Amino acid sequence: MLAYSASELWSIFIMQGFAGLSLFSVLLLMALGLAIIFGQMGVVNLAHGEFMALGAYVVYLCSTLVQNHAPALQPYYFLVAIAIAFVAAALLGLLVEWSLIRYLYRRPLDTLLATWGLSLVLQQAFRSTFGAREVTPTLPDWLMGSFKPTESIDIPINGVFVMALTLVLTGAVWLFLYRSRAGLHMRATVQNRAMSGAIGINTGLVDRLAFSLGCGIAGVAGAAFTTIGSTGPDSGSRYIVDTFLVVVFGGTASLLGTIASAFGIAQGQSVCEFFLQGTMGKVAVLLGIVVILMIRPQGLFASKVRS
Amino acid sequence: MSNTSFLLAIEDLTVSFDGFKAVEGLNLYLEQGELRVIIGPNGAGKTTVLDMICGKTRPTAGSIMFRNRELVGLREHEIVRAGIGRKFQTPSIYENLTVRENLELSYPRGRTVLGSLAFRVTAEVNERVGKVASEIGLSEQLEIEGAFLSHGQKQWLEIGMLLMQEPDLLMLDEPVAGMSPPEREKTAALIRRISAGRAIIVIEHDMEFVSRIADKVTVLHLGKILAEGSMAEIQRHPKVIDVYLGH
Amino acid sequence: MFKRFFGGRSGLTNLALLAILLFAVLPLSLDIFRLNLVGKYLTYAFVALGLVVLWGKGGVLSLGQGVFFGLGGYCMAMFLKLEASDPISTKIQSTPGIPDFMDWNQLKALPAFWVPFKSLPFSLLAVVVVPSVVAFIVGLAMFKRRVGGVYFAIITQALALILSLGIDGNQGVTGGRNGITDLRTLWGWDIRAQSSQYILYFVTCFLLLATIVGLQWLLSGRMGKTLGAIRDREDRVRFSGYDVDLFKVSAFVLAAGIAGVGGALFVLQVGFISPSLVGIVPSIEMVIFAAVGGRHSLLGAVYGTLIVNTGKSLFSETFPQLWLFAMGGLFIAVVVLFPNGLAGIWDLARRQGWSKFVRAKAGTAAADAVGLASTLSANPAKEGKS
Amino acid sequence: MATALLAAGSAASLAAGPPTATVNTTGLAVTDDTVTVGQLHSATGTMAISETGSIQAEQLAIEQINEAGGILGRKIKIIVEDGASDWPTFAEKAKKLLVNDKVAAVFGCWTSASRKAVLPVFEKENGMLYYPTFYEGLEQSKNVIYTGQEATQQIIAGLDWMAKQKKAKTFYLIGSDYIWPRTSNKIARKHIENVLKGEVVGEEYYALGHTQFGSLINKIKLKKPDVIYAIVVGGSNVSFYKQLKAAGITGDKATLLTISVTEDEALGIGGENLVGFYSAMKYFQSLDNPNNKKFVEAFKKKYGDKAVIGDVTQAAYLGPWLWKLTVEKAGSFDIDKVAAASAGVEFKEAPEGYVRIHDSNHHLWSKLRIGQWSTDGQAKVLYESELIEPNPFPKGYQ
Repeated sequence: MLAYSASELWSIFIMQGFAGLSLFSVLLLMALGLAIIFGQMGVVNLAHGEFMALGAYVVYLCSTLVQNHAPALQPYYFLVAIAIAFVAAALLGLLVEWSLIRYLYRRPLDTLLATWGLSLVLQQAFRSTFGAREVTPTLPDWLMGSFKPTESIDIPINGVFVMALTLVLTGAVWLFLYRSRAGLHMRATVQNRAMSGAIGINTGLVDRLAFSLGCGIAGVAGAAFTTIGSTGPDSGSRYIVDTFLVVVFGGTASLLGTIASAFGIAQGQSVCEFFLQGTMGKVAVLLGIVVILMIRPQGLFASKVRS
Repeated sequence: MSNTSFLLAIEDLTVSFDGFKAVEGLNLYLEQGELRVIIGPNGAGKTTVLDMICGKTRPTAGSIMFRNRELVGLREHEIVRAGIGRKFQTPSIYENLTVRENLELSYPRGRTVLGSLAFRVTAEVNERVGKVASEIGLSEQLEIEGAFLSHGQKQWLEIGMLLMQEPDLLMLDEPVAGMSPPEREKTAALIRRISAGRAIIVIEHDMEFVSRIADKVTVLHLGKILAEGSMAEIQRHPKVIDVYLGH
Repeated sequence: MFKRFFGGRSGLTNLALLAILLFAVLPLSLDIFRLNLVGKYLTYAFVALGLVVLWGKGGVLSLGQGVFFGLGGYCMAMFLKLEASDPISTKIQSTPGIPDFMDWNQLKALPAFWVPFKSLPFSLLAVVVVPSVVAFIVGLAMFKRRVGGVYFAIITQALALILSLGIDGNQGVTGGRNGITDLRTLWGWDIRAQSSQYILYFVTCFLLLATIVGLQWLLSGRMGKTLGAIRDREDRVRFSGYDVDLFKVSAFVLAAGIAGVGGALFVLQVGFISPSLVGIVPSIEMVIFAAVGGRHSLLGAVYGTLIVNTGKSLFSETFPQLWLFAMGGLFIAVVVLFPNGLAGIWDLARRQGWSKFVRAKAGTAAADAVGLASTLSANPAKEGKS
Repeated sequence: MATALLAAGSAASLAAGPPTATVNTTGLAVTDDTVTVGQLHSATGTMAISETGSIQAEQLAIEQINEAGGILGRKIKIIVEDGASDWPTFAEKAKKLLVNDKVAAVFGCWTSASRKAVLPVFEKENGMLYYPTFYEGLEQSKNVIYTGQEATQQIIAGLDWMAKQKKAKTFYLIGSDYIWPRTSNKIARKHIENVLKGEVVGEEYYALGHTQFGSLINKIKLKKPDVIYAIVVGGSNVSFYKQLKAAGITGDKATLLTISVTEDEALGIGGENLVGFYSAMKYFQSLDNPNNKKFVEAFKKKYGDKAVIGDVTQAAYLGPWLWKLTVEKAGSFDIDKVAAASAGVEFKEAPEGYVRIHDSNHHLWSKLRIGQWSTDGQAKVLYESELIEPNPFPKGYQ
């Protein structure tokens, strides 16, 4: 190792910590939607990655539209595009829940296979409309480059943006779940569908809204990822195993569990990648998760409940 | 922990779910061949006690001695093979197997992986199935799939499946729930018949039914024993009336 | 005995039908190229058979069967590669006598765990033993901890990813992403010649039918009934004195061993193996073969595998753009409308008689079809509450 | 328009060609007026993005050859197969093309893994594959013509230029985790340490499809190498360069040389994320020679103005032409005759200027160029080497 001044080592440490944090926000953003769909509702949606890809494609569409028709809007289009991504993914989620998911609530393993079929259909739909090539929207310049607190520290702005977005979204989901009537209805339906129906909650509608909300959040995650990666027809399948592991590892019923597990996995992965070799770093993290899940199958934050 | 002549000796049994003590410091002793009924309001911990005896739930503290052998820590199937049978609140039978197959599957031989490969339905097995089927009054229904039995018949089938294993202690969780009066009458007679030579613990709310079968009654309240004694004593016990039986 | 082995008269006729198809109809009607393809599909059918026992009967869904198919395949490939890397034919390498990919990665000697694969008996044993041992360790760890349902499926999926990444990451020792290629002879016998392709095809068919008969015997006995009972009422079985966890582990090990045999036969017929056979996608596809065919019927699983793969091959040749739509659509339709797969439709039709069935089917709109699905799923296919 | 381009090459064969019996003695799919060839790339799956360019270039070349009268008086008919980015499928389709369709030649494969999967099939069924991609070398088959550069051609000249121009001493090697990046970095390390007397300060590989490069970027900042030598492939490319830019590692502050970014990848990455970085290729779309002008014009006319042409696309374009010239030289479609006649075949109208098939190892003599990327996703050629002899088994580099 070359000789380093203390400040240089310190700045590397900060940046490595930042890399861990930005990976944490990526993992959490991915898992947030799934925490609702799979964590709360128990619906195994293997097409979750494709809803993310849809969000990314919406941003790409907006960026091309803005470029061709209204270049002046260039700096502002991004936030609007994220909102549109949320709506588009939520609407698709609504359609999917109505046409497919609601017949499968009692059959989790069959939902898993049906949504795998759905992911194939969506992938091919993207390939037929947007072509096989990876596409990247042109990002507004306030998102590019890095912000330099000191000479040797570079904090990527898009990392900060993703983190801020994750913070906002997690807060919103928490408020929705634990502080709103709709959230209350949803948790009641999930815990005891028959009784919730008996006290007048329209469980069918609650399921549909919850599912489409989860998909909408996935759309936002996909939109945010256009800042750090490319979008192709099957870029959704890259995230799917990590997303499920984050939710399962955190203990499905609790949002806090998902947050904690995203943080743990992100730090674990960035440490492993720093010392181990790339691919083997990922293998080490995955192995760690599987072993811990075997010791504590209910995940980190599952409460001991009289089953 | 002390050696006793009791069949079952439970000493200061406790279990807490994240701080909530479902059962706390319970002591309960059961004689050979005794029929004990446990009553108490919902949430008193009745089912949880049975769960701990048969190993479904691990207690946080205390011991359960069965013929002076500690059960806490054993796996469920080891406890069953030690001679304890458990019937669940909702009738749990194999819906898509016939009554005969339900009973065959409970035959206490060939229950290990290798044993199941070598297992043959011999004449002796069929004879035993026939005997238990007549005991529980389902001789005609032997070839019917479990799903097509009535609620009462399902309860009896489950009891029959336990009888196949010839347990020394039988634990029945609300066996007559949802039964018509004639079915309750038949169940009471069945329980009295099968209690010869084996101990039975029954959880029940129907006081009239309890009075017809119980040797001794234990009243549970908030995870602790409120009172214990014969049916008559219990009905006169002031605290029990106040908490449970009502005026 | 006859009833248990062949599943009674109707079971025998169905089996005979399949045997005629495999041993006579296909070899006569297809050229060696298409027949070899069918042979490849049949190796996937081994995994589907294992899934019928593990998932259809036992209710345990594993999304990691690619791991066991791959392990069996790699064991066979390692033997074939060592036989093909004799010092003469690898003289242009900087270290002759070792597999080519090791030479590219500057390995000077054969790694320790490769040495035993020089012997054929050891390799043939390893094809079954290695996947079974891995399945035993994973299964024991998971089932003892009562990991089940969707959690088990997700963890096995993660295992498939771990193994495929592990192979990619250690390219010097495993051949990495390219896999192990250019396999030529088995004990001196050239497996690439057309005559050997025929022989290998018939060997695969024979082993497949033998496996079906064996599994039929197993499923009709107490083992099969117990697995079925575990799927429907695990607690009741546990409290009838069965060590349920060991039964699940044994079903998992059995499915893994059979998948390993499938993997080895794949390598013999296709001539190479790579991580693309081990990862997440192939593992889920193999589950779909069983689901389409009928997760409760051994023969259904074989037909399902043949139909889906033939469709995949034909479709992708005729309209390359649309075949993914077709595959995705097929998976959804099967899982939602026909949870018992083609075998379920076949049984329903046979029981109701074709005319009534067709009229019932034609008359119902999509919504009614769903009604039919719930009646279908009311009987054996009912998923246990996970 | 295209016919003018090719007047010189094929005047002789406008008249009816020689009888089929003489030109096809091994039962290939050749009739009196047509010859059938196969095309085997990935139209679906993760590799579709990279292979689309090659598919287009090969079809353009064949179309131009047919307009100019075909080969030995026969028009070329193509059977298109989809490898679907899945190696068993490549092997299956290769067998179908050779055994069922008996095609006279196959233009296809892209990744080394797909080539390795089909190689045994081509050697057993004695087919002829024209393989377009720059690759790791260490292979020389009678049944394959390698129209892309092998590792030494692409790496050594590039590193020499970098050492000379930038006085570079320390290098950080990065790559996606499969055979081509690992073998290329192995050759680069040997050249840096033994010949350039430089030092390799780091070597990292990441799984295909990896998207989080935060830790790697910090390691680079820690080591501060003179040159970042990157061989990242596919989707990871986009994430890698985006995150480099976001972390302040840009063309003006750091020197990065890559051999895995062509105009195709630049389209996906976005020119603004590549500005100032260097690529070592044998072809860039911005090459200004008459051959290339006509080629780019014909390509854009057929596939649209926004179409981009990268190194592999041009190498794929060479395939059909080299096969045509070799068949005409051999006077027959028979595989063995074509294989023998390949030695020394020259293609003077190659868009990259000039190529010649090596006398013995079925690779191409070609020049190496260093291009610097600009915001429009095109690269300005800064350096052009002499014709480099292909050497798939380089002594001292293994």
